[in-house]
Amino acid sequence: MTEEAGKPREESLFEAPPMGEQERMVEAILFATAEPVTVRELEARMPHGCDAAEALVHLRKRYEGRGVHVVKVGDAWAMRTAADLGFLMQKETVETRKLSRAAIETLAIIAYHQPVTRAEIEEIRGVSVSRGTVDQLLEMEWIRFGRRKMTPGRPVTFVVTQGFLDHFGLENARDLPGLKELRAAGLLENRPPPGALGLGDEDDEDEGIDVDQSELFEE
Amino acid sequence: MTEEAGKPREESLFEAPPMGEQERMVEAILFATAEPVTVRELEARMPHGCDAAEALVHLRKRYEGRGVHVVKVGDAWAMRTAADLGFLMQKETVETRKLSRAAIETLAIIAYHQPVTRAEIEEIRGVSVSRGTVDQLLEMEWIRFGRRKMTPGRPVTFVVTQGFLDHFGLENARDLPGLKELRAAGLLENRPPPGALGLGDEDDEDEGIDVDQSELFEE
Amino acid sequence: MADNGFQEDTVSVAERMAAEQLVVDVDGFEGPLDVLLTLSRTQKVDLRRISVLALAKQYLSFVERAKALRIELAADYLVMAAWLAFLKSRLLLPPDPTEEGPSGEELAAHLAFQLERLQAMRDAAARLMARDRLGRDVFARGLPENVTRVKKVTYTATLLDLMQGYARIRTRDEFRPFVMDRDAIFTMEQALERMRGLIGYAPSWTDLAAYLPEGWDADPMRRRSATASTFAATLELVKEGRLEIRQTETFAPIELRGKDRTQ
Repeated sequence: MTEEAGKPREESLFEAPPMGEQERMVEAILFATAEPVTVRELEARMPHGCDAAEALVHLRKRYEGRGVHVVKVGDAWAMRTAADLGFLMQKETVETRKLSRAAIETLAIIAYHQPVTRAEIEEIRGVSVSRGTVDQLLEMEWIRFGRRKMTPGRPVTFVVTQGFLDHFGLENARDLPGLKELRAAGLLENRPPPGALGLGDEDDEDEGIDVDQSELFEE
Repeated sequence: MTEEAGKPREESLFEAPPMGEQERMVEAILFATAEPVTVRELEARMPHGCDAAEALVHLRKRYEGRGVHVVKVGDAWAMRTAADLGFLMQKETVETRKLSRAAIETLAIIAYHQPVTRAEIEEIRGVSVSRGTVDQLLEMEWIRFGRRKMTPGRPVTFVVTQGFLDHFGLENARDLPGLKELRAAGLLENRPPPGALGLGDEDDEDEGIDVDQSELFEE
Repeated sequence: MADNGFQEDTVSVAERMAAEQLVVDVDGFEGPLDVLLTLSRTQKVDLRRISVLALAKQYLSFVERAKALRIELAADYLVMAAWLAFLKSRLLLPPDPTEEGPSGEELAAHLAFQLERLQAMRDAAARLMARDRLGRDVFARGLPENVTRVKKVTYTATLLDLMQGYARIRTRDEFRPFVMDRDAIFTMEQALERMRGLIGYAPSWTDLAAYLPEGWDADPMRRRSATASTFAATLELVKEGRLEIRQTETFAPIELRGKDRTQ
């Protein structure tokens, strides 16, 4: 249809191919060539008498709005995929990595002590918690912000999410094994049995804290 | 967060982009890639819900008669310059390695008789097939190993690859020139010599080959 | 004499030259089937109508000539010669009904089929190689764009990792000086200070719970701490004679009121 528009009108002494053909030629050359091609180079490769510049005008119009464009690069021409389709040139690969030790510990503290402030996490871990670690856990949607603590500064707290429970196959955070079970599993070594353990049988979540509390009152 | 970046600009509620857009996308992907791309790969890279096969039908039509064509290569698709414009591309012509007569014949036998065993190739050529010949064809990725034949010894078979189809501009192995005529003339049969050491399973073998051959003609 | 000898020599040299031409050809042949196919072309007929008998004769004479020239023919050439000699005899002699095995015609037909099939494959190969070929007649994209691989990292951890992580921290607690969770602890000193300021406004019996500091009654842990310290502070103030304390029965609320100072 648009080919008609590309028909040459001028009578050339040399019998150049019809403009539609010239357009095809430019199209094929631009497609197959690794580097942008100048009009001069195009004409050197095309049959005698061809008007590559005009063919380019037609070709450029033909590719308007298409997935591929005819673009000018310096004084040469090339074909390029449309910029808005750049996302198609990506292939997503998913890589699974183990969570860092700092992240696991932070997560564990949040899970066992929630709601817990950053200061409390730092106190328990004995080191400062990097922003990146908390951000990572937030981004993974394993933790979220809980209600603010009613203490000076009203610090924000962290709690674990449903996503966290789903990932670890827990119905709720109380299903996390308590200290007793951790010890029974041999995961807690070198810990003298605090008499306090008898104190808090209410629930696992409180248990860790009960230990601290009882130790407090022992003083 | 990073997911957003990979999403197309339309925040589709799982609604595929219009067909015109899909056509552009397929155009961009095929254009950008030298290797043929399967419909599945296309759809994996396009937004959810796209119908690459339909977009390809439109795209193929659009490029009819152009300097670049949309061609089918096995079960994949690629863009290639029109064959009649090859003369413009002397610069791009890659020096294809000169194949020996033995290699060319072996390749043809594999293409027309596939899946075919080495013994069958030797039977047809009347000489033993050198390792080097097969290795060269394997290395060029024009042939690959097919499934084993269900005959004694379960010999390995050879079949041609997508690279072979791509190189020779064939949509699939059924398009091999003269295949139907050769088959009609019975020249693709693996007739055992009369009075050959009756192995009893000759019939089976024949049957197997017939099935394979007919597979070539199945749509 | 000398002339004669010379002449004889010339002839044999010419013959040898002609024969050596064949030697080159033998090298160029790809086995007996290839030779047979080449020989069959001299008959200039359709391969299906080829005279296998004539072909057998041609082949046998080819082998004879090779022998005369003392060309070491590969074993398969000789096997083919023997087989063709057998075939020739079968084709020439009237069929013997008592003899088993395939007839001469069947064997000849198969040989013709083999030749035709090989020729067909050679033609097919030639047609294949004459097709428009990628990189010669047809071209792929000259500047392929690389598909960038977007690496999406998902992190994972198991419940055991979590438990071990927690256990690690709890175990480590043993090796660092114990630090109180101060914001959950309301010390007796704090309570005392607070109560001293408040008792002046407690003329009537009031529940001890009402004296808990603000914000310490919601969280059970904090309430417990505050209650304990406030109660201890109360006892201290009673001891000082500044407060009165009472409890109507076991587990009933503890009430307190300020005591008029008698100075």
